Formats: sequence, structure tokens, C-alpha cells
Amino acid sequence: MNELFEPEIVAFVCTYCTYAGADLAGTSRLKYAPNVRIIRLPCTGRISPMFILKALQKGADGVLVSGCHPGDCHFTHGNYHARRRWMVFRALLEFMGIPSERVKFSWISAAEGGKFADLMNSVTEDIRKLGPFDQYKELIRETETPATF
Amino acid sequence: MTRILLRDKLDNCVARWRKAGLTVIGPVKKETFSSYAAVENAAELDLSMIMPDRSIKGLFFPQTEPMLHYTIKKQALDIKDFTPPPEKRIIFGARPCDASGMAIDDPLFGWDYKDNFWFQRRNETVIVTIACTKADDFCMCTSLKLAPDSTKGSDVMLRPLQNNRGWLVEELTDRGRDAFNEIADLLQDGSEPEASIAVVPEKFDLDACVTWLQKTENFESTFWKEISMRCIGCASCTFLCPTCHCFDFQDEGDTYSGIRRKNWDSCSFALFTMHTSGHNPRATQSARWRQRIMHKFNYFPGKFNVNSCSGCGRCSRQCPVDMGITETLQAISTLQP
Amino acid sequence: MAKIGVFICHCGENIGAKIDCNKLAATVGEHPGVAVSVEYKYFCSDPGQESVKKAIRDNNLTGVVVAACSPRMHEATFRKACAEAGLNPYMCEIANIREQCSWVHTDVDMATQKAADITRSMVEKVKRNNKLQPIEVPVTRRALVIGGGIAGIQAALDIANAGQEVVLVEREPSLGGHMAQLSETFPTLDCSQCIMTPRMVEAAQHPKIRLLTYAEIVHVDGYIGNFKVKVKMKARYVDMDSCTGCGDCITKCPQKKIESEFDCSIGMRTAIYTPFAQSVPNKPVIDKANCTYFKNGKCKICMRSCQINAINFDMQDEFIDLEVGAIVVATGFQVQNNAVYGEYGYGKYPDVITGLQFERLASASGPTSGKILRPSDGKEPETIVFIQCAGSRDPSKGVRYCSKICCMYTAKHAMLYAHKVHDGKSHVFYMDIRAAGKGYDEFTRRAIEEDEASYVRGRVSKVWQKMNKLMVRGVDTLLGKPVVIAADMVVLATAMVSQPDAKEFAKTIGIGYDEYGFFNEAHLKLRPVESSTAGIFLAGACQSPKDIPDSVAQASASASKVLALFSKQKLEREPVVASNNESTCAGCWGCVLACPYNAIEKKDILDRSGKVIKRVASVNPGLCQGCGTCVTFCRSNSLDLAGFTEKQIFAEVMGL
Amino acid sequence: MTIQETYKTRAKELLSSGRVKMVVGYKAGSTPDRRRPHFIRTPEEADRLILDSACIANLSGYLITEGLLSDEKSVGIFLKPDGVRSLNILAAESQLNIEQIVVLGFDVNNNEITALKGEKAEDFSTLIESLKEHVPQTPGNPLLERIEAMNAKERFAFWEAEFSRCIKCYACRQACPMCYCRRCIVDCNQPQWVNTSSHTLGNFEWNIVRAFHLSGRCVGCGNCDRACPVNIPLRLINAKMAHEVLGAFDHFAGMSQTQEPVLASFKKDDSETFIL
Repeated sequence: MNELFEPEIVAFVCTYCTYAGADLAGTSRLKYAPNVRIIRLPCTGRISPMFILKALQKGADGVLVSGCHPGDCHFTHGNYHARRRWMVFRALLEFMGIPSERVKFSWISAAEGGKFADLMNSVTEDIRKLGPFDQYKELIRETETPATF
Repeated sequence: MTRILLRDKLDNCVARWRKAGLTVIGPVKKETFSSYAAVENAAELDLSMIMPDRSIKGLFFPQTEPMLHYTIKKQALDIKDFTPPPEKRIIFGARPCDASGMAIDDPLFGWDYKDNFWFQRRNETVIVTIACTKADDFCMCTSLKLAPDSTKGSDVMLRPLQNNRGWLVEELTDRGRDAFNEIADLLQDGSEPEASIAVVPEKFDLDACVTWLQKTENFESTFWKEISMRCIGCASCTFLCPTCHCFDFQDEGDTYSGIRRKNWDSCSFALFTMHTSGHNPRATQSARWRQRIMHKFNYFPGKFNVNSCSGCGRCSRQCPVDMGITETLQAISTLQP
Repeated sequence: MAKIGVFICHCGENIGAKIDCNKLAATVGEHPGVAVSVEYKYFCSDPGQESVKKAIRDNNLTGVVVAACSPRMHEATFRKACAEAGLNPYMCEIANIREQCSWVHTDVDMATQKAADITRSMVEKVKRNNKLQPIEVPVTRRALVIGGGIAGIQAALDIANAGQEVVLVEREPSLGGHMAQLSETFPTLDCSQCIMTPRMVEAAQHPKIRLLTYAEIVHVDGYIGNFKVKVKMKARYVDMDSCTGCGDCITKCPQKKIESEFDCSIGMRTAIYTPFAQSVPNKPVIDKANCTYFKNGKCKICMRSCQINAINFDMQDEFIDLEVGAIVVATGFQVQNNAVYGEYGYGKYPDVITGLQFERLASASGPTSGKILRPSDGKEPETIVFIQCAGSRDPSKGVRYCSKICCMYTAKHAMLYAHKVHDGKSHVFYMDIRAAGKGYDEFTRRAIEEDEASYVRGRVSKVWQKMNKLMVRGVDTLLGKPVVIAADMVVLATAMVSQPDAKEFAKTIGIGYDEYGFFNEAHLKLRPVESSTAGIFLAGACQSPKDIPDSVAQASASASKVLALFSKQKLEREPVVASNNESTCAGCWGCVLACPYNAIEKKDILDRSGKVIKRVASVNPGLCQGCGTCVTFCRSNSLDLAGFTEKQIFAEVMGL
Repeated sequence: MTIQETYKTRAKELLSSGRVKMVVGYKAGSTPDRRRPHFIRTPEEADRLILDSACIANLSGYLITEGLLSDEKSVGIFLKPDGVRSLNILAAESQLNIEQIVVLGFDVNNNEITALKGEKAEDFSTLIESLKEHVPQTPGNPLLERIEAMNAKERFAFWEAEFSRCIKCYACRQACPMCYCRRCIVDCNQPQWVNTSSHTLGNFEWNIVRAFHLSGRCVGCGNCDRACPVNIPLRLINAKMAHEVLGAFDHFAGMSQTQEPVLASFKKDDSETFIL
């Protein structure tokens, strides 16, 4: 058996809910997989689909996007706008062959430290099962190779 | 004495060249698209096309090419140059206009700084051209003082025989001779009747056009605005053109390392001449189209004594709004000089 | 060149035990642009902060990353320290290696690797941070209160009593709102007008309050601290300055059969009128639609009767421009039109009335002088059926929500009836009794136990007239039996709904509203009195159904918000706001629509001759709250958000 | 009178009466089966107008040529229903004043050309309404169905092969009436969200962003598809996204000049089954 594959995962989260939920997981001393790197944003409304593409370009095997539950948005509507964008973007990625298992979305409130920790574990485990995102990584390798014919 | 390559020997030729370490490239037609591409056997070649959608330019000057790899360290920048990997190639079945295009661009890539990427590939590639027996409404080599059987830029010229039997071999350069010596035993001596070469009517009077273009007052002519009104400013014409050669550098990477690339660029884009200040000296599409025509038929010949157009007609053939060099030069021909 | 200082905190054992801080400092120290990378036991301690300051000064640092606990803990601490060392506070970022790393991971190597990634990513961000300045917004210390009901009056008085100017705008001819219509109030049964009218007078006479009645808001521009408001003063045809309120004109007016709005159509008024006797101001207006002169061009009896020539039929609407720093919206509610319940016969049988009409019957100053009499024949009803939830909690015909006050006022009505008509019998059909409030449940119990109101749990299916009686058929769900009651009067506890023009009004002043037309608070739980537009606050039933104590409480809360805003000459705000690159903006206005705060306006770009070249989006930093929804929408990437710029986030990802 | 002749007369009337300063239509192209855009400014120029089943390009993008409408004069334009829809979007997104546009409506079905009644964009609203009603449950494109039947890996490989050809000439963008940005996101290099190089990675990014920006805005005119010199089936991606937004948000792009952009609006009960 090969060494356990450690997926690289990038998470984009809003500061008011999910980031606070992650802090709560910390203050509650819950333990979870260390594979996710968090980028903090004011609101899910600020999370652009471009971020997801750049995370993949950087070699991420998976991307997580998370924010406040509907109705809880600190900015009242940011997450509703985000939800539409994700819905559309997710369908687009799926159609392009970027599997939705690699790009996940969640609502985690500031009170859901446990949900955050569980999600970190389950996302890591799911992506570990999928293995490295070889197809995308192959595109990156191609950019480093001079053209031959 | 002339030698003949019979079509039924072609597959053996391909095998032989490949065995000798050459990458064999030729016109290939896929479901929706055609180009010059590497093949493993003669069956993959489609020699019946008037010409592939893409020109052979990309084989020498790829649309994107890594130039150097950089690593950013705290106190230093490590740079590793890329060189094109050595690759001996033979392009079988190039069109005379495509081959001419490469010859037109040679002085550009070597007049001052010698572009190794270009010349290494040029030196390692044998261009075997087949004279055209067919042409379409967009072909205009004759208007550019070239012909369906121009040998310019070719290492070997093949003249089609009647009944599609094969080709009369005309070796033009040492490179070509070497490649054909490799398959000497597959050729046969003698002569057979040649198929007739395509008739490409002249579409405009190039000299009259050039005279008009060279007149300074015509630079500001309203003609440019009228002729380019429907131009949408894409780069389809420039990128398909065998002679258009503008490029841009782009660094791509993350915080720690990256690659500097050379990418095709186009005078059709508004961004091409955009200044950092926001000012754009070629602010309108008509100014950009004028630049393209002026460059090809006025500035480039002024410097290199050759028009930067080989008459393939791809610009018109593929234009989304049915424009192109032909229409413009035809219109100029009718203007008062 | 960037010179970034990285300060890695052990937080005692909290970080130090799970992250190899030594290794982390060395790794990050090798990162391009990092000038200082040091570790320390507690950077949040005084000596820790001092060492950060010293490092900033000694090395001329251009940015600081503190790798420590969550930014939610000590971001402010370290930003302040940076400012004290002469570095712009917004050049400091926190790498969260405690809550999101050392506390949650067990493997030292992996935790250290993650901490390095987090810290380097932050270094890349901070390299691209901009020196931001807090946004200063000047504040006009004058408040506008819209609506002169109890909520508006309370807010106006609270603000004025704190010494700030208030403009109180009421669209009816008099202050008072719905509370002035009520008879007694629950749960104390004190007379509504007795407690209301002194407040009305106080508001009208307050030196800090400018009262504009019979006036409407036409237009609101500007933003927090700096609103520009246009008010339409509807023509009263009575000169407010000279009129003494003697009432001669009212007595002489030949039009006497106009249904009084104040009395909910069970009383009559004249064409020149004051809504009620204690009106404030106690000066009449002419109802143009019903005035004989305006209709026929002849009459002017009132004008002739006026001793001081206060009546002027040529008066026109006037417009007043106001500059205010804050707005309290207290526009109140309406009662639902009961015609939706055809089976209850409202509008068909005169003795089926609404709760508010019952208030007028029970009011000592009402059309019956407080006697409960049937509108049809003026007889005292022997039996009254009260139907609760006549509209509320009914998604099919009425509204989905609970109107909150009906359980209480119905109990009050039953009590008032019992007190006024001693042998009268009241039946109350209810779904649930919702009596949550101080003294509320005791009150409803009293209605049932002492005043012997008969409560029937169930709905009424039909009301019909039989002889002189109103037959009420319902079901008693506790007994599981249908019941039919012969009543003399039926009172419907009608739903409280938003003002009919609430949505339009919300658009005029730029606040959000829900599906029912109630105005949206900025946050249902944490910012319940602020609208989503900065500087506009909500009070009373315009936000959701409320009783008097709740309305007053919210009004005072709004007033305190206004006063907090007015406590400074200038407003300072976090500079995390969006801005637009006008040269690349395509003017598609998607951002204008997406912005939850109406903070994006359309701006004309003019050439030198004043001709519009193009129209672009322009972010008002006074209104922008910094969510960044617009930035993500912007297809041309023209919008950006300070503190979370595109460059910063790109660099964070690329630095991982 | 043929439809072409009727419209020729109509164009002449519009021009000679001064109602419009220009009519954008079609004229003969460089081969018998090609049509090219024709900018008609005088009644005489209208003689060269051609209107037949080969007139399939959506010309509405020309309406936002810089300066064309800034004199507040009207312009006539030949549009099929897809063109009217894109005109509506341009108006909804404040790119033009729809009052200035006189529509000469026509449609092409099975190589048959029909004239459409109306001259203002709103005159075609019933027609567009019925287009929405008759959107098939499945897009009915064999290639699209093939792609949808693939698993993710196969789909990725399919698009990888398609996008590897892309030369980043941006003909798709330039031909699209919806791509009117003064600066395209791909031309923004601080930061460079989309790799400009035409390697497959950069081409993936470009095509994903293009499709995303057109989601809920594409009217399926096919200009991009026809413009692509390397024949990438671009229209499929847009069609797929149009289908998604119709299903998810009941949004049919270009219904009216007041339609809210689907990604700048929301409903509180939008579907969120995919959110954990």
C-alpha cells in the first residue's frame, strides 16, 4: 500500500459564520484533518468563482466554499447571491468535467464548531478517496513543457 | 533527370522517415477541424484539402511557448532558460502559400536578434510542398505575385501527376535532398504527365494598392472607417495568417516560481497598443485594421522588401463577419491612386 | 520593496506545544520579502507588543503578520500597536495558527506545515495591503421622524429631550396614529387618549421638534449623516399660523355626512374638519374631495364664518427641503380589509365590525360616547361574538403571520363590554391564546374568569342574519361539536397589515421590505431597530405587528441609535468598502441591483462641455458595508473591496 | 412582394422619412452562401439589402458600437427573435436606450424566412413568451446528450481535446453581443485571474469564465460558435447553462427590457440541495 494520499484543499469562508465556526471548533479543542487551508473573506457574496479556478491552478485537489445559513448573513443578502452563483458555477464545472465532488459548498454557522470539524474530516476523506486531481494537474504540467509535435 | 514519388509508396515513405527519427507532419482533417499535425502513417494525411484551417506557422512559432522558468528566492531569482527540444521534422504536403509564409517571416525573426526558437525549428524541419491543383474563391496567391506552385520557402516541391498517381519531385535545398535520399529507393525515375495547376485569378492590382498605401494622405482616409465598419476586433485573421508574427510576453506562476511565456498577440485587439495611462493610440477598430494592412503591404516591405502576405486567403475564409485582406485590397485597387 | 515582519506567538503552550515555532520562524524567514521572523511566548502581552513596535521602528517594516490566535481575538490589539509604532494599522494581518491550527491538529509536523502555509499566505496578502484610513462622514445632527403615532412621537421626544433637533412628519392632519383611536389599553385598562394626548401636546410644543402634519415624504437622497429629504406639505386650505382652532367653520360646514376615517366610518364628519376633538395641531383641514366649493364652485360658508380669514381656497401644495443626519421610520400599520372573508358578512351586515371599530364604540370620545351600541339600530347588544385570527395565521385568505395584539385586545373588548353592559354575554372564538407579555396572561384569565367571557376554541365558518340576530356557526374543537350562537354583534379581530403604500415608500427612502410590506431590519436578532440602510432606523408596527409597549420600546431604541450617531461631529467607519474603477466599468448596473445596501449609484461621466460620455457605477462609502457582493458580480472586474482586494486574495491563494 | 422586397421598401421608408439614421441589415458576402452585415445610411444603399434564410448572424452587437447611439437618433436593425432577446438584455443592462431601436423582425425556420410583426422590442414579447413556454425539456442536441451521458473524467477529456485547439483569438467574445465590457476580465492582469496563454489550462479557464459570464444572458444566437475558427462547439456550453438557469430560476434570458439579471438577483427559496 502506498503512503496515504494527503489531498490539498482550499476553503473560502465568510468571516462572520464559517470562520467563526472554525474558531469555535478550535476553542472546543475538536480535532480534525489538517489538509484544508482557509482563506477568510467578509461574506460569501465576496467569493468569486475565479477563486475556485485559481485554487485548482495552484494544485488543489478540492475546494470548499462555506458561509452563513440562509437568513443569517451579516450582510443580509450576500449568501443568497452566492448561492445562485454557486448553483450556476457548479453546474458549469460539472459540465466541464470538473467533478462536483471536488468543489463543495456548505453552510456553517458561528455556532457549528462541530459541523465544521466533521466537514473538514469528511471533505478530506472524500477527496482522499477520489485521489489527486490528475486531469487538472496534467494541464498544469503541460504549461511547463515546450511545444513538440 | 526527374524522379517520381508514387502515391502508393507514400506510406512506406512515412514509415521510413519515422524510422530515421523524423516526426512526420501533414494536413490532417478531423471531424470539425483541420490542421497540420503529426501522423504515424500516410492514411492519416488528407492531401485533398485546399488547405487546412490552421497554417503551418504554429509549427515554428507556437501559439504559446515557455521561454524561461524562474524561481523566486529570498535573495535571488533563479532563471532556467527553455530551449525547444531538438526534433527533426518533415512536413509533407504543405501548401505553397504556407511555405512562402515561413520564408517571409525568416528576415523578421533574424534581422537583429536571432530568435533561436524560430531558427532551430526552421533548420530542423523539411518542408515538402505540394503544388495546388485546386483553389477556392478565397485563394489569392497570384495577386501577391506568388503562384499555386511557388517554391518559395519549400525544401522540396512536389508537382502532382495526372490521375492522382503521385508527384514529380523537385528538390530545392540540401535539407530536402537529404530527406529524399532517405527514401531514394522508393522513388522512381522518369517522367509522367503532370496534372494541371490550379487557376487562381488575380483579384487586385498589388502595385496600385501599394502606391495608394504609401501616400501619407491616405493614412487618414475615410476609406479605413468604411471598410472596417463591421470588423468585430477578434484575432481570427491574424492568428490563422501564416505570416502574422506579433507576440506578447506573459509571466505565469505563483509566489514561488513561474514561467515566462511567449504568446501570439494581435494588432486587432484594442489592448495591443493600450498604454498604461489608459490612452490608446489605435483607439478604433478602423485604426487597427489600417495598421494590419499598412504593416503587411507598406511597413514590412519597407524594411524587408517583401509583402507580409502569401495569399492563402484564410483571413477572409474564416472571418466571422466576412471581411479580409482581399476585400480591402480590391477596394483600394478601385480608388484613385 | 516589501519588508514584512512576522511575529510568531507561542501563546504559552497553546500554540507552542503543537507547532514547532522555531522551525516555523525559520521557514517563514526564508520567504521573499520577510525582513523579520521572530517567535515569542506571548505577543499580546505588553512586552510582546513593545517588541513588535520596536521591530517595526528598527527595520522600517512595511507590513506585519502576527501568527497567533484568531483575528477575532487580537486583530484590534496588534493593529493598534502598529499604529503606535507609526505603521498604518491596516498593514497588519493575523495568521490564525491557534484556533484553526494548533488547537485542532495533533501531528506536529503537519500542523507546523499548515501554520507555515497560513502564515506565508498572509505575508503575501499583507504585501498587497493598502494604507487605509477610517472613513469620516460628517453628521448633520438633525433627525427626521416619519409618522406621528405613538412610536414616532416617542422617538421624536427621546431625541429632542436629549437636545437634538427633530423634524416630525405626519401625513394625517393630526398626530396620534392608531393609538389615538383606541378606547382603553391592555393590560391596565387605562384610557388611551389620557396617556396619548399629553405626549402629542408635548411633541407639538417641544422647542426642538419641528412638527409637519398633513405632509408626505416625496424623495430621499444622500446617506447616513447626510440625508436630503423633500417633503410635500399638502394644502390644508387653512392658514396654520392665523387659525385659532375655534371650530366655527366646522359647525357651519353643510357637508356633515362624510364617513369619519378616525371613527372607522361608524361616525361622521364635515368637509372642513379635525380628525378628532383633541387633534394636534387642533386646526382643521378641508377635505377637497368632499368640499361643496371644490365640487361645485359654490359655498365658502366656512370662509365666511371664519372671523380671522384663515381659510384660503387658493392654497397650493408646498415642498420643503430638509437636511437630516438620521431617519426614524415609524409609519405604522393598517387593518386588513375584511371583505376577504365573505362568509363573515363584513360590509354586508352592519353589526359585523372590526376590532378597531369596536374601539371607537367603546371610546368615551367616540361617536356613541363610549356606549356599546349596534351600528344598525343603536341598540345595546346582549350577545357579542368575537372572532380572533380573522385574517392572521391564515395563508389561504389572510396573512401567514400572527398579528400579535388581537388575543389581548379581544380579551380587553370582552372586558370592556362586560363592564359597560353588565348582563351582556361575550363569546370568543380563538385558535390559541397568545398572551406573552408582562401582565398579559393574567389579563386574559381575568376576562375569562372574572368577566365571564366564554372562550370557544375553534373557527367560525359562517355568519348570517336571522331576524334581528347574527347567527354565528362555528366549531368547538375541544368538545368536538359544532356550535351556533345567536349574537347581536360580531367583532372581527382583523389582521394587522402594512400600510398599502409601504413598498412604494420603502423604495422612496431606500430601505428593504418583506413579502408583506413590513420593513426589513438589518438583522432580525442583532440589529432589530436598524434598517439595512445605514442611518435609517425603524420603530413600531411598520416593521412587524407590535403592541404599544413594544412600539414604544423600539422607538426609544431607535432614538438611542440616533443619539449615538449624533454623539460625534463626524462618523468614523471601517474603511472596508468597495470602490469602482470608472474607466473600465461597463455600466451594466448589476451591482446596483445586487447591493444589499443601495450603496451603489449611477454616475454620469461628463466631458468638458458637460455632455454625458458614459454612465458608471459609483459606490457611496457612507452606505457601503463592505460585503463585496458587487465585486463578485462585476464581470469586468472593475469593482474592488478595500481590505479584501482581488490582488490580495489572488496573492493569498498563490502564496499557499 | 417577397419578404426581402417588403423589408427593402420598409428600410427605405425609415431612412427617407428620417425616422432612423441607419438600418443594420445584411448584404451579399464573398461567396453565394455568405451574408455580411450591411450598414445602410441612404435609401439607395438599401437596394443591396438581402434578406433570406442565410441571414442568421445576430447583428445586435453592432448597436453598441461606440458613439452610434450617442446622438439619440434612431437606428433600424434586422433581428431574429434571438436578436430581439439580446436587444432586451442590452437594454436591461443599460447599454442602450431601446427607444432608439426600430426592429425589423424576421425568423428563419427550416430554411424558410418569415416576417415578424412589430417594430419595438416589446412588440415581440408574446413571441418570446411562447419561445420560453416551448423550450424543450431536454436540449435535444445529440452532441450535448453525448457529453451529458459521459462521466466526469470523459467529459474533462472531451473538453480538454476541444480546448487544446483554442488559439485565444477571442472571436467568440468579439462576436457575442453580450460581451460588451470595456475591459474583459481576461485583459485584467492585476491580478491575472485568467491565464492569457493559449495552453489548455488557460483555454479551460477562459472558456469557463466566458460561459459563467454568459449564464442567464446567452440567447443562443450561435454567433460565438460560428465565429470560432477552430470550431469548438461553444454554443453547447452556453445552451447547457441556459437550460440550467431556466430549470433552477425560471429565467429565460432576454424576456424584456426590465428583466433582472439572474446573477444579480435571488429568491430566498432558491434551490440549495447541493449545499452541505
